[in-house]
Amino acid sequence: MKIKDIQNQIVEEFDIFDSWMDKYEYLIELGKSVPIISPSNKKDDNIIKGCQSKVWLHADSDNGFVKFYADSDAVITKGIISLLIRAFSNQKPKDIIEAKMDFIDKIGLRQHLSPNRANGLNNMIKKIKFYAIAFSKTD
Amino acid sequence: MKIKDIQNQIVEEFDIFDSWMDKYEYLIELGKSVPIISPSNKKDDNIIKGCQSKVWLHADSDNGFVKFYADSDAVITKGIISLLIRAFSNQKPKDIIEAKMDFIDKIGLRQHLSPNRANGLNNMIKKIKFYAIAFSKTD
Amino acid sequence: MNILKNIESIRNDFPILSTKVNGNQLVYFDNAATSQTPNCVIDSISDYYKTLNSNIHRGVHKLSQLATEKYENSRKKFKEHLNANCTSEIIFTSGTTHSINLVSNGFIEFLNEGDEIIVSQLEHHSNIVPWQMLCEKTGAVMKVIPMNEQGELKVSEFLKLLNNKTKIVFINHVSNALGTINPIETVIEKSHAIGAAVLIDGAQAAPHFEIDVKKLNVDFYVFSAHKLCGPTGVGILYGKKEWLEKLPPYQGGGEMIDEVSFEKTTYAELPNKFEAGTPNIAGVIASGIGLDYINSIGLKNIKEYEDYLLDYATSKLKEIEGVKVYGESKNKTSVISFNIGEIHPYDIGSLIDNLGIAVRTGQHCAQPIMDYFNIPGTIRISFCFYNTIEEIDFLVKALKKAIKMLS
Amino acid sequence: MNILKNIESIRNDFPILSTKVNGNQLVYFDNAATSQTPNCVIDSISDYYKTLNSNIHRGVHKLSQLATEKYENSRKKFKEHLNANCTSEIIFTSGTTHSINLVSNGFIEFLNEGDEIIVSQLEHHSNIVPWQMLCEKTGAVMKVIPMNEQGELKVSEFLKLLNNKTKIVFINHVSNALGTINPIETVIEKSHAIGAAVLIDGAQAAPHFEIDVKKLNVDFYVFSAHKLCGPTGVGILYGKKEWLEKLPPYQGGGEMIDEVSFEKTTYAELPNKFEAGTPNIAGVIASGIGLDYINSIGLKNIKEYEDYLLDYATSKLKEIEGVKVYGESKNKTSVISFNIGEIHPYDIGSLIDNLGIAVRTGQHCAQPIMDYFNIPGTIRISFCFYNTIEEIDFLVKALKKAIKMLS
Ligand SMILES: Cc1ncc(COP(=O)(O)O)c(C=O)c1O
Ligand SMILES: Cc1ncc(COP(=O)(O)O)c(C=O)c1O
Repeated sequence: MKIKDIQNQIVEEFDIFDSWMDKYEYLIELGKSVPIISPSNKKDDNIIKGCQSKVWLHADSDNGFVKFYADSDAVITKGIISLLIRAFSNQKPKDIIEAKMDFIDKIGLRQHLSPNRANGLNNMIKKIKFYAIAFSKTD
Repeated sequence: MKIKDIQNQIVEEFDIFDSWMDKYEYLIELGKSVPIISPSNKKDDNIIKGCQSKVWLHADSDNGFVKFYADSDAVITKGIISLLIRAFSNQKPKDIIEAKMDFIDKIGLRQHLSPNRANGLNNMIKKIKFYAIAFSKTD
Repeated sequence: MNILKNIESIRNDFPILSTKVNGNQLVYFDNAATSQTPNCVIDSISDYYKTLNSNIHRGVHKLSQLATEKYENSRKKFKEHLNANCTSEIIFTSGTTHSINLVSNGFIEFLNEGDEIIVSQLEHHSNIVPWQMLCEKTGAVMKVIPMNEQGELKVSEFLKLLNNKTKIVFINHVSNALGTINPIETVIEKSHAIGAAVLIDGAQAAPHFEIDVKKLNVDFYVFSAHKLCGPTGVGILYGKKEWLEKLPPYQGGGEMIDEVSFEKTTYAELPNKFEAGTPNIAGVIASGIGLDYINSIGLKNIKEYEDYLLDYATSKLKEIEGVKVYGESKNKTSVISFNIGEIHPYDIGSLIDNLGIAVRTGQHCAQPIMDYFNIPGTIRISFCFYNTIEEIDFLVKALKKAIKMLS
Repeated sequence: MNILKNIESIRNDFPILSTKVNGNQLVYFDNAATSQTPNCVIDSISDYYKTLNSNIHRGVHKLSQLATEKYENSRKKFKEHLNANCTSEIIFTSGTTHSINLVSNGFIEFLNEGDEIIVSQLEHHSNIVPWQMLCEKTGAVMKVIPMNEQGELKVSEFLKLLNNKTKIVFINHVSNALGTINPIETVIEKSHAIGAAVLIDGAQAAPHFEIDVKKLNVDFYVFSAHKLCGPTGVGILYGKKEWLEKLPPYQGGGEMIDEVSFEKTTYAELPNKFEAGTPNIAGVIASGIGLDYINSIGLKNIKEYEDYLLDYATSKLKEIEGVKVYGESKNKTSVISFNIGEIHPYDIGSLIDNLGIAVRTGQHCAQPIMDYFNIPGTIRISFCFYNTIEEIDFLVKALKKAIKMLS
């Protein structure tokens, strides 16, 4: 599926819930299915700055597609990173670089996310784009 | 006359005027009769700090009575110092030291005096008291 | 004033307390970060700009005179509140952080390589980093008073650190992360005995109990108005006159000078020497009004009421399974730091925020404490005299809901 | 917006302008000291304390998030207004004086004994004293660009002072004492040509015309919000990113750090590196509202209208016998400094103050200028866009009355 379509799908899924509690419960649930980063890649270099909780993010390239792996010590953060990975993993670098990133707003979650978190969120997105740029050069 | 009586006299004189303009005019007039400091005493050591205009104040002792001499480059300041001199010159150190200083407030002039000026006023009064203290020790 | 009896009317003085979040009444438990602002303080700021806004000290005109009087009157209020010797001992800064930097920067002149300065493990970053910068510039060495499991300073270790190379000791009166009240009387006495100066960071103490700098015999005492029902952007530095006279000026500019020429500049007398440039005039005046407000309630009453909230909340929290409270000194005030099992504090904070409860999560600018306990951070609740037992009960309910969602 | 046509409604935005003094309407001609504050700015401060007061950057809770957003939004406004490259180039301080000290203190690391720095004779003390302190600490030497009788910098002398030992040049954009607009474009270009940095003190320029830091290619540009319809206690420091990255932090504390331990502390990224501690949150937000207000009127319109007032007032004053105006550059703005015969400026100021006219008398924190003219000070009137021709006429009448009383 294209990034845009996945994002729309996510937005639709969240639209079903009308209380923040249900949204958070779903988010927490989603966090459990993050493709977990391997222990050897769970190193300081892969920590994303600006989050109150620790977030590690790693990527590798598989036949021209970028694959992301992550983990966090906070479950809500894990939920958010799982959404990002769902949208951007298994995509081509070029598509990732060009993708719009506003689906988080549309889910109605950003308003529940603190500026620390929003900062962290921006940094997650930045890191995802950096990986894509790096792979676009090697490929 | 006693310091207190002179002060009351001054307050009464100013009571006659009910506009600030008349008070200032009278003050400016009074400034013209300040016992002028001698050129040799018009030196930096005798400048009073905290005034926007320059004020020089000197004192000597005459048979146990303190005499003050002053000058200023601003005429309103000169008026104010003339009031102080009228109240405190030719008095005994002890009386000066013990004197109350609130007649300036009673004249209704302090409200027309800026804090810079008020600061300067406080410093003038301080200097007058310092002179009195100095002479009380030598006498 | 009996707070419990007047709690309704006290709360009405704080307009922000009627805010709703997701349909719930705001519960503000982040008072250690900043306290809320009563109407009288807000009004004093408006009044200032509507009736007397003017640059101070410099003018011959009436607005300037009135503004200067009010500004200096605020200084008098703090002088009296702290029982300082004279108004020259009260310097207005832009915050606790600025106050500490002013002092630490001045100490550059007093320290030589190898001299020692002493800090505690319980400090806020604002009382660590300026001194680290000082050490870098002077070659002085920083020694750290360790703490125990209860979050209390080890006084015996402190005594071992003190020696004739010690030049200044700087600790907080109350730890913002744990709420511990430190034994500053002992610290001051023992430091003075070997000739060291003492700076007390009172940011978390001044809002909660009375401070008497004369009785304490402290050299420097600093705090922020915004934690004392005042506005943002104002700090107070109390310094003993002898010290402030010795200390070199921090910033150069208008008002802090006596005479300026390109050849030679002489500095103004205290307190102006340390107040370069146009100060936060409206803020300083409003800080005095905030202080008046606090004194109208009375710090004795405040302490008593907040202790009551603290005891109640501590026992209620401990009834929740998995809660671990950090900082269990008998001598503490208004702050509870805790975690719940293995749950990340950030997860709890995010969820209860949606229920309208404002708490702080994270390291609370006190990373060394977190390192000591080897935790990423805590959930911190901190009280002000407008908080209530009902709010604590609601917090407990909210925490239970969050725990359920997270497990 | 056409100011002349809308002057009534503009004046209504400033509640203080309806003040009466001794029965007369206040005439506020002390705008160079501080500008008055429009209702929208006053309201934004009240609103802040009533709806979102909270410590910024650190919280997970909503109030903190909202306050942080507004605070950072203010940074964006100044970034756009100045045409800076990015928001990291905008640092909030507590005033122009603080901004200058932040930079001068940082330059300790870049200066060696014998290096030179260049100032102008036209500076405010705030742009002299911090650099004198710097020279004392580093052994650098301060050179002074002299001025001519018109109160203009002698550019040819400046060029002679420049050499490869010159490290930084700091002059104001507009002199607060005389109103001269300095040729900063030339100063910047020539300084850069030999590799020197340039700091422009824009305290008196930012309220009166547009500033484009990119076009100017200036390294540091500083000013105060309180002269720009904003509140007291807020300063703006624009710095080129390369410079701000090189410059060491000024104050240590919360928010300006990345990691803190007693062994090693690392600093945060821009702009936080320079904003230690809790900032003047309400003030910074209100400063942005003040800027919006000014932009809603438009700096082009402001400049035009103020030039009109300046020309009118200058010619009216010169009709009074004995008036001598100091600073007669063709390139000036909004300020008239003058004396009348041998009358002390303080005497004039005191008398017209009683008629409700607020002017400044004295040295205007620019003693070197007074020394140049060999006078104790001047009477200074300075305009804002809410001043009127009628006010100038009233001033002229009042001056005549004062002269009569004094002679
Ligand atoms: C040219 C100039 N520089 C610096 C300053 C100092 O500004 P502040 O007092 O706001 O720090 C002023 C204002 O008085 C000024 O006019
Ligand atoms: C103990 C302590 N010290 C210093 C500070 C810093 O105060 P401010 O941010 O007002 O400068 C704080 C507040 O966060 C504090 O709690």
